[in-house]
Amino acid sequence: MIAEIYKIFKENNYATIGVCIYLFFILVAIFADLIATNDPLRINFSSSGLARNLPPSWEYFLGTTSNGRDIFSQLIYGSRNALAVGLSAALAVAILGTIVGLISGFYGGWIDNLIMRLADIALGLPFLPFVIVLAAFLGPSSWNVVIAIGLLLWPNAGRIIRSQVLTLRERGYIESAKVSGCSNFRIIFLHIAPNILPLSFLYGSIAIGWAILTEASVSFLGFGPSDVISWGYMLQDAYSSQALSLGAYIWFIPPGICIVLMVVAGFFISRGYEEILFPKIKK
Amino acid sequence: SASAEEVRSMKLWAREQAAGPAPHTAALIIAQTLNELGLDITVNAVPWPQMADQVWYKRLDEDTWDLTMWQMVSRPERSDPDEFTYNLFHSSTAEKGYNFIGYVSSAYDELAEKQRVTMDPDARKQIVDQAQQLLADDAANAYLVHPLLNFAYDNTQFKDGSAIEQAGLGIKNIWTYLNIEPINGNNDLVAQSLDEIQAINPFFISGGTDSWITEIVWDRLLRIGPNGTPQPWAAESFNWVNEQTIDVTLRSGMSWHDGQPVTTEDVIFSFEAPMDAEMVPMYSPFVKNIDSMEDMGNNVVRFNLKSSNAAFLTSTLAKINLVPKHYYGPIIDSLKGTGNNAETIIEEKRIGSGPFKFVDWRQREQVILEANSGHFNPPKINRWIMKEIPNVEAALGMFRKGEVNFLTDYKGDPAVLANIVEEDGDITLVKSVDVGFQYMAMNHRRAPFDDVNFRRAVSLAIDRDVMVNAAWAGNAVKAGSHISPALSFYHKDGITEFETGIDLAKKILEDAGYTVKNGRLHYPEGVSEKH
Amino acid sequence: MSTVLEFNNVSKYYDVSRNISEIFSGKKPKVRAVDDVSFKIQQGESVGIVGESGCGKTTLAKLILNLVNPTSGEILFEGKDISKIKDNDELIKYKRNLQFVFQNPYDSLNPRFTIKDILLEPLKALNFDPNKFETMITDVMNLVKLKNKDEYLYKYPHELSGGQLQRIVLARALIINPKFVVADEPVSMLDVSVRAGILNAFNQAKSSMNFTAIYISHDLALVKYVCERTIVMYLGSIVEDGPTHDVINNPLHPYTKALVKAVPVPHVNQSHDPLPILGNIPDATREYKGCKFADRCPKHNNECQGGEIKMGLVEAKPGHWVDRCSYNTS
Amino acid sequence: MLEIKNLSIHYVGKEFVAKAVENVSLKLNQGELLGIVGESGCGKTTLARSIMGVNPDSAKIASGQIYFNNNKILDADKKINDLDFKWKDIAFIPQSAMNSLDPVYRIIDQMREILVIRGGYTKNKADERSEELFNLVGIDKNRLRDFPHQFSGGMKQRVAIAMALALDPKIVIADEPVTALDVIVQRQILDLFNELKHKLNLSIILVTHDVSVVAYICQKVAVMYAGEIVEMGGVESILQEPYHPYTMGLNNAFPDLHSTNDFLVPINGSPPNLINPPTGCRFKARCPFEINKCNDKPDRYVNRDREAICWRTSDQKKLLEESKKLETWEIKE
Amino acid sequence: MFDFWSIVRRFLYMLFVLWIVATIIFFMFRLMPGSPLTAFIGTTFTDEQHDLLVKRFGLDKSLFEQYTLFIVNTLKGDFGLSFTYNKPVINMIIEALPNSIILTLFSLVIAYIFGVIAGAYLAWKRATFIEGFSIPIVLTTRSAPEFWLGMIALAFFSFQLDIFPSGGTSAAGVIYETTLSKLTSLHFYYHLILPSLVLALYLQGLPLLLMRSNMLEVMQEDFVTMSKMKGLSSWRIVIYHAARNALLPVATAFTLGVGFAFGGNVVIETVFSWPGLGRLLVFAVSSSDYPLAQGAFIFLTAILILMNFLADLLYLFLDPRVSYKTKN
Ligand SMILES: Nc1ncnc2c1ncn2[C@@H]1O[C@H](COP(=O)(O)OP(=O)(O)OP(=O)(O)O)[C@@H](O)[C@H]1O
Ligand SMILES: Nc1ncnc2c1ncn2[C@@H]1O[C@H](COP(=O)(O)OP(=O)(O)OP(=O)(O)O)[C@@H](O)[C@H]1O
Ligand SMILES: [Mg+2]
Ligand SMILES: [Mg+2]
Repeated sequence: MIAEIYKIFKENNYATIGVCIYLFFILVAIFADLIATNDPLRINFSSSGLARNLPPSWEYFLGTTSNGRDIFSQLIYGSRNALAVGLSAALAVAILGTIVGLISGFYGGWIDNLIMRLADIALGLPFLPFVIVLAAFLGPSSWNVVIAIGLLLWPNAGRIIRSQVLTLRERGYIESAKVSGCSNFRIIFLHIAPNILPLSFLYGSIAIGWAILTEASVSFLGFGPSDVISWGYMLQDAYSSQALSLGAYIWFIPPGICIVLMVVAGFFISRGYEEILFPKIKK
Repeated sequence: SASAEEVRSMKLWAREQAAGPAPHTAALIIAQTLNELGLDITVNAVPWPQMADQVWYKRLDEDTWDLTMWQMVSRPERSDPDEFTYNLFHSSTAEKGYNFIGYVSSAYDELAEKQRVTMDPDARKQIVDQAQQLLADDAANAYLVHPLLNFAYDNTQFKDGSAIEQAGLGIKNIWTYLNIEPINGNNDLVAQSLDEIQAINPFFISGGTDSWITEIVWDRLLRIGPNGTPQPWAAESFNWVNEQTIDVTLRSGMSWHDGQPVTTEDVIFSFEAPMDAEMVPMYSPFVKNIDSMEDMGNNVVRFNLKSSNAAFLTSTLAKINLVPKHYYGPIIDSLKGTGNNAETIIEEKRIGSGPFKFVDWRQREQVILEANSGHFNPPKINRWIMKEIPNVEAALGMFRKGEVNFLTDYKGDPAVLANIVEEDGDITLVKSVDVGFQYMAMNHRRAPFDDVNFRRAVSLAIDRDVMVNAAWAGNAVKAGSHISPALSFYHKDGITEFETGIDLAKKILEDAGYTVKNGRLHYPEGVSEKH
Repeated sequence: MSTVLEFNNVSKYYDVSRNISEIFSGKKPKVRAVDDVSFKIQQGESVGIVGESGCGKTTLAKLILNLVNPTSGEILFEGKDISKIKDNDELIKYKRNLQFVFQNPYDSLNPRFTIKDILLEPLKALNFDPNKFETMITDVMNLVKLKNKDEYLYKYPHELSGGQLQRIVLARALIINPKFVVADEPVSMLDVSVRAGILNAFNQAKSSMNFTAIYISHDLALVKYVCERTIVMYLGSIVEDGPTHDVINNPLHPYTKALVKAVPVPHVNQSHDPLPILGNIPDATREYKGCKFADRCPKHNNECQGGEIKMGLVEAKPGHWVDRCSYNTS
Repeated sequence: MLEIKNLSIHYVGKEFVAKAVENVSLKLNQGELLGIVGESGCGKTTLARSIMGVNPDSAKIASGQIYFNNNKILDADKKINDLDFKWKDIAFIPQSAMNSLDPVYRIIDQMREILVIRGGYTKNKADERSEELFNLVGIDKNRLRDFPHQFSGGMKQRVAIAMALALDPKIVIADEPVTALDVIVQRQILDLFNELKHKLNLSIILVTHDVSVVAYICQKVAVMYAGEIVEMGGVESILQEPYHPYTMGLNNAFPDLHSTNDFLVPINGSPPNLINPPTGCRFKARCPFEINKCNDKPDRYVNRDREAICWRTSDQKKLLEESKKLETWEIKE
Repeated sequence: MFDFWSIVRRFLYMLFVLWIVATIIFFMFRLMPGSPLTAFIGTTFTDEQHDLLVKRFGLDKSLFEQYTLFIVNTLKGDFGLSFTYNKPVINMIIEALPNSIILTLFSLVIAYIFGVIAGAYLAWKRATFIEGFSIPIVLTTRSAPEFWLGMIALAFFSFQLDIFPSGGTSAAGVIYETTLSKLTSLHFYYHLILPSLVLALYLQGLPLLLMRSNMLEVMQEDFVTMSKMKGLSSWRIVIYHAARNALLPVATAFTLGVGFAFGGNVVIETVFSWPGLGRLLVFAVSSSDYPLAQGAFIFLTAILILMNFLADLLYLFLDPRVSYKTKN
């Protein structure tokens, strides 16, 4: 497993770039307190009143918002939210998808049927509208996105993993494990699971991008929390504070770029990963 | 001392930023300021239904709200002080009505009732002044500002200065629509609304924007004039027979948009229909005070009132839409017993007698009205069009590009607008002080807000200059009462002049026995949250 | 000699849906992979099962190993119905008796396990005494002619060649000293030059351990080197069953005859006569009435397909059974 | 008719070069049926495809030329532009007919494509020709309108043959045409080849790993091992009097339904890796008759129609005797 | 090929899924914080008015009663009256639907035409410099939030350059007699360009990458090698054989994309003030207009499920391997 991952990065530029981007943001998130020059939520005053819409300066690297908040610090702290949302969504999808796929694929029968019917329902729910309704239902919080992604995206991972399990189940070494007298538990976790972990990882890394984009959309539509700084919130703030008319590009371009970077990093990694998983495409 | 109880952490409810950036910023600043007093306040920004549900319907609950941002907006009938003075603070509305803050004062109740039946304006002003002062002394609300309303129009399409300002409402009013002069081949006034239009129905008070339309499609007997007082309109004249009786003479020669003449029968129908509260629930409060009506002949209709009411002209005669009986009578009859009321009418035709005729409405896109050239006061423009544009950025974009030529609903950053006006050079910007006001409400039912000293401290901690200059970016005037300086007659002079500052607030609290320990404010000895 | 394995009227049908319209319509075509099969295998015998692709050989093997449940019929192992084994201990006891050698060596070893782990799997799963693991491994590695065992034990499957892998597969099957081994085309994936080695190892292990063996192959020529008895299958049914020598040199069923004739031999002078068989490979999902072989049988008549003739074996010569129909017509 | 001269093909990867075909020379005459046998991975397909000029991009022609009727059709040094010989003169039958038919078009459309675009037939003539071809390979002409997946494996192989014959080629190259098939079908297809060869006076190159198949229909055989042709000659002499130890081993290792032997003789070890093939004789590691000299490249032994690459061709009789014994091939340790 | 009843069965199953979704949504709305009545709060809002509203909205009934009523009415095709508009929900949806459909289809068609061609092209140019920088660009466009792209497009093309209108479906004062006349007017399409281009920019990544990898895969297939052996021109091989086969999954992805994009258009509709179903839903949710929100949501779901269904059918039509059964 570790050797495999190492191989991916050794051979794959995309994946390497993706991981570098992640590492960068992870470092930023960890040291946000040190990097940020300001409390991202504090309203700053200048000698002439509220420090609103200031251009970049040494005090405010990227200037301030209409509320007098420091854009640069918001950008820095936004990485925390993005990572938290992205990674927990990834985890939710990977864990749910894996468990469901394993059970459904291995046991088959009515369990499989039931799970697949649930998957139909989940896939029948329009994604963004559902997140909106969920956000309205649970109240504004970034976790809505994670919950929604967990609830709605597991079928994608689950189905693929299930079909993978189905083929694995027919693979000689699984059958031979059965003949050797291994228990189902041992077969699932020792023989099958390691083989589908890469897939779980793949779907997890796809979910990161999804989660961040969705969080941004939901925030943008005004269903996000107002006391948590996220890039989506920043864009919403900029949009509703008319950064476009103000020509405050420095306000709405950087958060968008951060989102793009973070999401594209996920794509890069999953892409690199796909090439290893399904080498046919590459050759 | 050891036994003092810490003041709990609290939420300041506010609407999300998109619903209005300035009050949102204000909330953030206020929370930041109040926390300097040793409080722990976080801003809880939520959509309106959630906020209103908590503040309004759950006001009596155990775990309810503490602080909330709130606003009153301008409407023509609010040019009379009665609505705010009575409904907002009278104890009868504390349980379920608009007195959601739970302000209960028998002294105030008395004043509120008295101003209502005092017909002499000067005497009435005295009472209203007293009421304003009492509220200030009791620190009933932390009034923040009366915003400045921003309107702008393209002066290459309209003659500069041909818009008419109405006190407390700005230039977005019927007088402007009638008077504004299109130039350079332009014929249309293209207005804009951020809110979605919900209905165009003379029996339904729906969204705020909707009334801009009903107001000009349907005539009323009186209209609030540019100076804020009611003046004859469809009524040629009116005459108080006594304090409870008024004769109204209908203007002759008026006709409905379908060509039929406007009759006294129609007038009576227009006021009778809302009396059925089940059929026309929204308008029924405005005709509650009418005991009966009589057709006196010669186009005269007599209204007999149940009790004298100083606001009758404003809140009833200038409020009720005149509708043709021959058209709406059968519709209403057919609705009886169906469980649906007049608010559900979906008309193919919308027939009024107003200066504009209804032409077309495409939901969430635009409404088109056309000038009624046969009106006794015909507009100079040919068409009145309103685009529904849900976000201010797009609205401003369209205005700059000339797709909209009259900015009627600008809730965005006034500085942005000012910039644009400056850059463009062909825009006339008109700012007016709002009849409405923005404030922070406190829940009087709960400790510590049941303590007038605490309320005073909270209110006075907020620097109103910061509010005006920082939150509203200079686009507002300080508020000290619920009567706007726009209503110059009833506004109490000097009510906005009071000291503020964090030190003052701290002193008030200290004097009242509050203490600060470990950075947190504690109640005076022996006072506890739960009673 | 005692009967180790007994099939009594065993059938196994698979439901298959091949396309969306069948899924939509809920039609469920069945594949009669094994159709009403009965036979007995004695202790120490080695039995070859031959037949064309898809005739049900692998399914038969899976039935024996309890990897699939029969649709009907009973399978007795040492007199016990294996589908009735519920108790865990009993299951382990049963599994300790049986092993399987798979067709594809590249596929039947877990690529993430070292060779040693692979060999230990059955020992751990079947609760063998951990103290004996080392000696068991040494013994079995010798048996499959991988004498220099340390060279292999810590390698991963992808580091070995196909022939070596198949020896490991064989070793894993034999390590628990089973009474009964089923080998499903153990050499068909391998190069010709290494096939022989595996077969020889298999034969030697059999004679030294004396297990009962079933050897599955589509190649009659290979079966000849391993088995003394041969069962010929056609479309899920047994059409001929007898001593290998007899079956090859004196086939009774027309299908066996064609099969024997069709196998090319590495000599120049071969008969180029046309095969005594008609038509093409049959469709496994089809419902057959009467004799399944009828439409390819050179001697078929209307009666064959009419349903009057049932498939079933009769003993033509001692120990040599053949389908009733071809017995009657010959 | 077809001549391959010194052909070497290397697969060039990022970190390796696999010498899949090394110095292969071959001649094919009119009406001849040449078999190429060898084990998996020895370069048979690479060789066959290079004649058609369709090896993957990673395959580099390191040396050699191919001539058809004395026209160069492949050259290591320069690109050949006239590719009109394809299918008109040399046609190909692939290993898996299963995947070599486009799944989304009906057979008739794929036939027409060849006949109309490459052969210049009109549509009607093309259909007539298709029917004729189906007749020839023994499939009902009604099935022309079917899609590929509607045929069984054996029938697809027949369809592929019909397609190969569409433009009356002089040479047909068949890459393991029967490997995936059951023996009975295999036999039918082989018989079809035989029949067509006589009827149409075709030259056929039949690639296979099965010595018995070669024995059944070929006249000439080339034995490939690790990218090289180690032995070549008439089928009878190769089977009975092989010169190369590998051929001897291969013959031994092959099961024979009618032999009286009850054991098979394996060749030890496994074929070498083509990325780093051994120097000298490529078979030496597995050869029981290895001598020191084998570390050098053996000369090509040529004797009338026989060719072999081995140092010990002079000991042929003795070695052949030895090779029949099981002990000879016992693991050297 | 496939019989009528099979489709009916599948259709009934769709209804079942729809019913479950409707039920989930119904209860989510009822249990949501906030009240639909808050929209009516005003200084003159009285108790009687309040009670009347409660009664008219049916909120005085028990949750179970409300639910059964909702299901029964929905089955009748009656989605109730919108709380805020007092209009039948179905009318409002029907008014918004064409706008959404056109926006979605228009952008999807642009995205797919572009994506398919570019994907095929990139597959052809494999391992070249062009591919080297195209793929990251494509991945980047897929990673950008749609609304952000919309914002930038608005700021640039509309506010700065003034070549496109800044939102809505028509300029002020333009009256369309019917929906049809609207959908056929050039004016409407002028307004459609910017939002659909932004959407298309976001959507093109999927077909492009899918097409590319399918092409690469198909180009490896034996039948493509065979076509080369047959001496066919590379154009013919790429277009007639490779592209045709590679298109199969892209075509299904298109159908699925319709359903998906429909739900995802919410943000674009907001940025461009496009009066579609998504915006209607956002409005309804934020104003607790249950019937409207339910109606819009159920419609979106129905479209999604229907598209999933059509994707299956489409596959059936396009791929002979599933549509033509093997003859016996
Ligand atoms: N899991 C399954 N589901 C459905 N059908 C199956 C399944 N396994 C096998 N079959 C079908 O059952 C029939 C018999 O299959 P089986 O694998 O037993 O044949 P076989 O004789 O081993 O063939 P081969 O020589 O190709 O290995 C075939 O038609 C096959 O398609
Ligand atoms: N595209 C490729 N890239 C790199 N190496 C390749 C490629 N194709 C084949 N090879 C290698 O070249 C050698 C010869 O392959 P080829 O397919 O010609 O063998 P073959 O004799 O046809 O084998 P088989 O009997 O398995 O079909 C093998 O070692 C193989 O691994
Ligand atoms: Mg098998
Ligand atoms: Mg090959």
